[in-house]
Amino acid sequence: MERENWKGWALSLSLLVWCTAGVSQTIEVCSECEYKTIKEALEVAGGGASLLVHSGTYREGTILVTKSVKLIGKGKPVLDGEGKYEVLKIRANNVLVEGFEIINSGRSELEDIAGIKVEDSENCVIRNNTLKNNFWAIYLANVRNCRVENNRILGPFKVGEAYSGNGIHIWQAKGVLVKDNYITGHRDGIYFEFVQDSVIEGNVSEGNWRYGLHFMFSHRDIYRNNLFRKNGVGVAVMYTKEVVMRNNRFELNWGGTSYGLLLKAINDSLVEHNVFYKNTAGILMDECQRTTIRENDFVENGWAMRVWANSMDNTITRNNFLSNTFDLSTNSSKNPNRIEGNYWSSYRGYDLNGDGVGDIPYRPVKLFSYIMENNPAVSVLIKSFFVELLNLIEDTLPAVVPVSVEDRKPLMEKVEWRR
Amino acid sequence: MPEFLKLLRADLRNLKGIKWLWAYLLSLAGMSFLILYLSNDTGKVILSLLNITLLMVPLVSSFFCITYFYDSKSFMEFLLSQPVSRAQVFWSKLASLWLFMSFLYAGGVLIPLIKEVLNPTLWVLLISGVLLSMVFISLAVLVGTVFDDRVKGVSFLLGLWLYLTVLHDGVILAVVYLFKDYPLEGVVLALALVNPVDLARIAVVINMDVAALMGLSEALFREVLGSLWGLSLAFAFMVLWFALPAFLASLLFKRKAL
Amino acid sequence: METIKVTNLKKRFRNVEVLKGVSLSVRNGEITAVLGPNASGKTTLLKCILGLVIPDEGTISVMGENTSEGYLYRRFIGYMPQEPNFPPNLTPRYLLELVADIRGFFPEQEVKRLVDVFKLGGFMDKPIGSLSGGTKQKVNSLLALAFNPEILILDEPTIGLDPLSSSKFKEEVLRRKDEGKTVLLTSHIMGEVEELADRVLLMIEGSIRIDSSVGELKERTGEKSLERALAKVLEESFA
Amino acid sequence: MRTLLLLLPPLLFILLSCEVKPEPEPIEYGKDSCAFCLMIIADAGFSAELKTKKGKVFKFDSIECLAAYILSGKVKEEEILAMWVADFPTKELVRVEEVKFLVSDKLRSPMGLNISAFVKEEDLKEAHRNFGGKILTWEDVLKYVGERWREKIGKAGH
Repeated sequence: MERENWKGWALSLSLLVWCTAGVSQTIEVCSECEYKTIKEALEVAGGGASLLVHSGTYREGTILVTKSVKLIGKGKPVLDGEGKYEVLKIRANNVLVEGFEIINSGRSELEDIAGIKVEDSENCVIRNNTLKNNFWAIYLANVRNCRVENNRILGPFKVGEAYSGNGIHIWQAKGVLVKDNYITGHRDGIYFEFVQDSVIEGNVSEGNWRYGLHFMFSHRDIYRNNLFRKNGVGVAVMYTKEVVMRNNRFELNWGGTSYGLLLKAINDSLVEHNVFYKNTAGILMDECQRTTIRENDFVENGWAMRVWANSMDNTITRNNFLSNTFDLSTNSSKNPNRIEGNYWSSYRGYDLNGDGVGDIPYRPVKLFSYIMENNPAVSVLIKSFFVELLNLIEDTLPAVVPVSVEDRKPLMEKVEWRR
Repeated sequence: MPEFLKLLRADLRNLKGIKWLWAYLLSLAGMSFLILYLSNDTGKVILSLLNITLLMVPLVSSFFCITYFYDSKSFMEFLLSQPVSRAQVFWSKLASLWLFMSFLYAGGVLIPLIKEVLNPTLWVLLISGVLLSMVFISLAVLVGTVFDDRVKGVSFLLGLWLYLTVLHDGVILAVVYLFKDYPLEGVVLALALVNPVDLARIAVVINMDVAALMGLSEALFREVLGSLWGLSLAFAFMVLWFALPAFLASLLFKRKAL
Repeated sequence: METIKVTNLKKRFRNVEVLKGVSLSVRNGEITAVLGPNASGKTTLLKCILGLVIPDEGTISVMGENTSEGYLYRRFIGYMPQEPNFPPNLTPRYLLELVADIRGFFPEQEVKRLVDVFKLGGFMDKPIGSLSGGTKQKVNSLLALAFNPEILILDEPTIGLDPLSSSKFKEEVLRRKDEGKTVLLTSHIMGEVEELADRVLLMIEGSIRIDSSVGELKERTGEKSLERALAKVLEESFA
Repeated sequence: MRTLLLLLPPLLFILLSCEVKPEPEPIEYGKDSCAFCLMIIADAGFSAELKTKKGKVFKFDSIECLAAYILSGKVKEEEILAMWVADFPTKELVRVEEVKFLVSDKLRSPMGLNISAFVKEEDLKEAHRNFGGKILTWEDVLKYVGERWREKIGKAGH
């Protein structure tokens, strides 16, 4: 993927910034030091200075950073917002925040109060911090080339519309790297809105009460090697084009309205080498176009995929559908997508010529799941004897079923793909 | 009511001697063993057992009981020539059937699954199956009380059984299809609540993973089916389903010419 | 003394009036036979007395107790149904014990005697389902007689019995009569009625046409046999 | 029993034909999802709801989603019984006829068109003073969403 080149750019750029700024002053902050508070130290710091903050608890209200400084915690100093303040507010380029424990930000219905907020900045680095019990944890607005790395973010665990914001919230950004973070207990684990040319990599987002990852209007991004589990609803990727989703694991997003991955109005994207395990729906596709879903494993989901007929010209191929209650459901008797060459564990066909492809097509859409997609109320009939009878009729007389979605080349063996 | 207990004991003793009732227990147990042999996943085993329960229990309970009820009419006559009340004779007959059929069902399901005895879903299945047995016994006795003609009674019961186990769900499907522009959650829920077979199924299903497939966007389902409330509601309606026909039958029996 | 008194008894099944205001009284120490063609209402009459059929109108008292007010009056009655259909898996002994339990006493001597009379010794512990029709009828007799009830109600009692048992049974019934008990029976066998009955009630279409003692009837018609006497009365009344 | 079954169809008819009340059904935040964008509705300050004459309820996470839903033709104008939007200060659902709207980038809605609604004139004025932006009527909102979301609405109309 050529698009990944930008990451090299960002890296070299930030290294450059590092080298030029590194030579200047270092200010120590601690209870016995000359500077007892970070605010005092910031007063005197020049551009490019390093503030070494030693362990201890600092209650300084909102610490506003308007200079290009490095804030480095030694021995995990605690910055406490006392439930009233935004803890760290950064409005400068080239700022580093590392090694802090940031706790108890304020809460508000009108403002997005965060543990660390970065606004209108470039080249920020936020890494190796622990954030606990903040309203919003890390909040980046209107930034470029920032990195959020290896932070541990534990939200307030309160369910309710006003009492938890997002873990890592990024709005209006380019060239961001979100890597190896652990996020739990927030509304959305990671939230991207209008974020472009960015990478989300190696994160674990679990137990957030809405989405593990929420992604809107964010084009040309990549997310890979992440684990999203047990989030309220799952992962939502919406109104976006040219996204690459690779090597992620979506699991145990199980509940009435849950799904592993919602693809809403996604164009020209790629979903590859992911594992969807025990989600109510592995993937829910609505209004998607020219997107390829290949070489993914769908294991023991309620529905492996729900593909609505307003999704067109997508390709679903070489996936493994293993022991899902329903493999595929759709809300129209025709489905204008290419579904071909997948392995379906419930396929009962044969392969007489031995070319690895089943000789009769597989129909992954059951009549009942089709009716249910259009009239959710019939879901009370799940496992009903009447429905089993319907399935039996469908298996023996496929011609009576109006749903014409089929995989004409079902594979006889599981697809072996590697990351 | 010591007379009631004496009569109950006699009835149970007689039921105990009916060989093909034991075959019912054995076939339930056999199928449970077979399912257990084919799959290790307890969830799947319970779902398969649910299907068997929904098919076998209403069929066996209702048809055995109506036959038994007709067969024992002349013995009830004899008993009623003794100094016992009609209520005692009626309720002891019904209670003996309730007890014995429930025992057979529970035994048939529990013996092979004895290792899973602490699994709450198994208990939901057991209770549902037992309640379903009781419902169809009550219905059979009611039909047997209403119709003196055996052929009429059995054919009416056959129709009822067919309707409740199969056709009713078709009606729900048709209703949803016909009225799709209306908010149907309430209606569908009400329609499901009036059928004991649906109640038994829903009681088990809402305790299993597949329940998530029921929720979808329906707030009402989420509220009603997604909680202990739903289970209690289902069980409460099943209790009504066996208590009301039984009560109605007892009223009819009281004035009936034997 | 009147042991059974029936006043103006009416019963209707759907649109058929089965009993059209029947009144009668049965005295102790007497054997009364209720006669009549099929569907004349005689079984319904017996069932009303037993409480198996609830009359629409009229009152019945048994040993002075109104039958609509309870069921305990049935302790006075021993009933022998026409076709006994006992639970096939119970034994005669178990049934006997059940009835004894209900009635509150077990007449050991009498049972022993009757078992000998009817030669039931070998069958008492066998499931009823395995017994022959005749044996079942003997068990039926045993159950009706053993508790020495004040009133015996017998519906075609000898129909399934072999000649020997039949005669033994009749002996038993006559013995009860001598002891001052009341017997009410139906039968199609006129010889039997003649042999046993002191009084006959002839029912036709839900009403009692004749209520008189056997001797009186014969005297009035000048016939020697009951059968002929009855025939003559009927002819007269229909003429 | 038979009479009971015969009772069912009329019962059903009564259930269906009983009058639909012009009252909004409460939104369960964090559980209900938006009928247009499918997002889980989380922010009570921006939610909206629509009820058809037949009693079907559709809930939305933002006012723009309600507008887009109507513009996409998924529900016909004549089928609509009532529409509600959240009054931004009180978060209560009020009839769309009773409010004025503010579009301000400082009041960011879940779907990015940043439309909020106000019942009281003074609340609206205060918000306008604090956050800036444009004041719109419902007709303006429909036009605004129609222009900004032409592509989305077109696709949803399929």
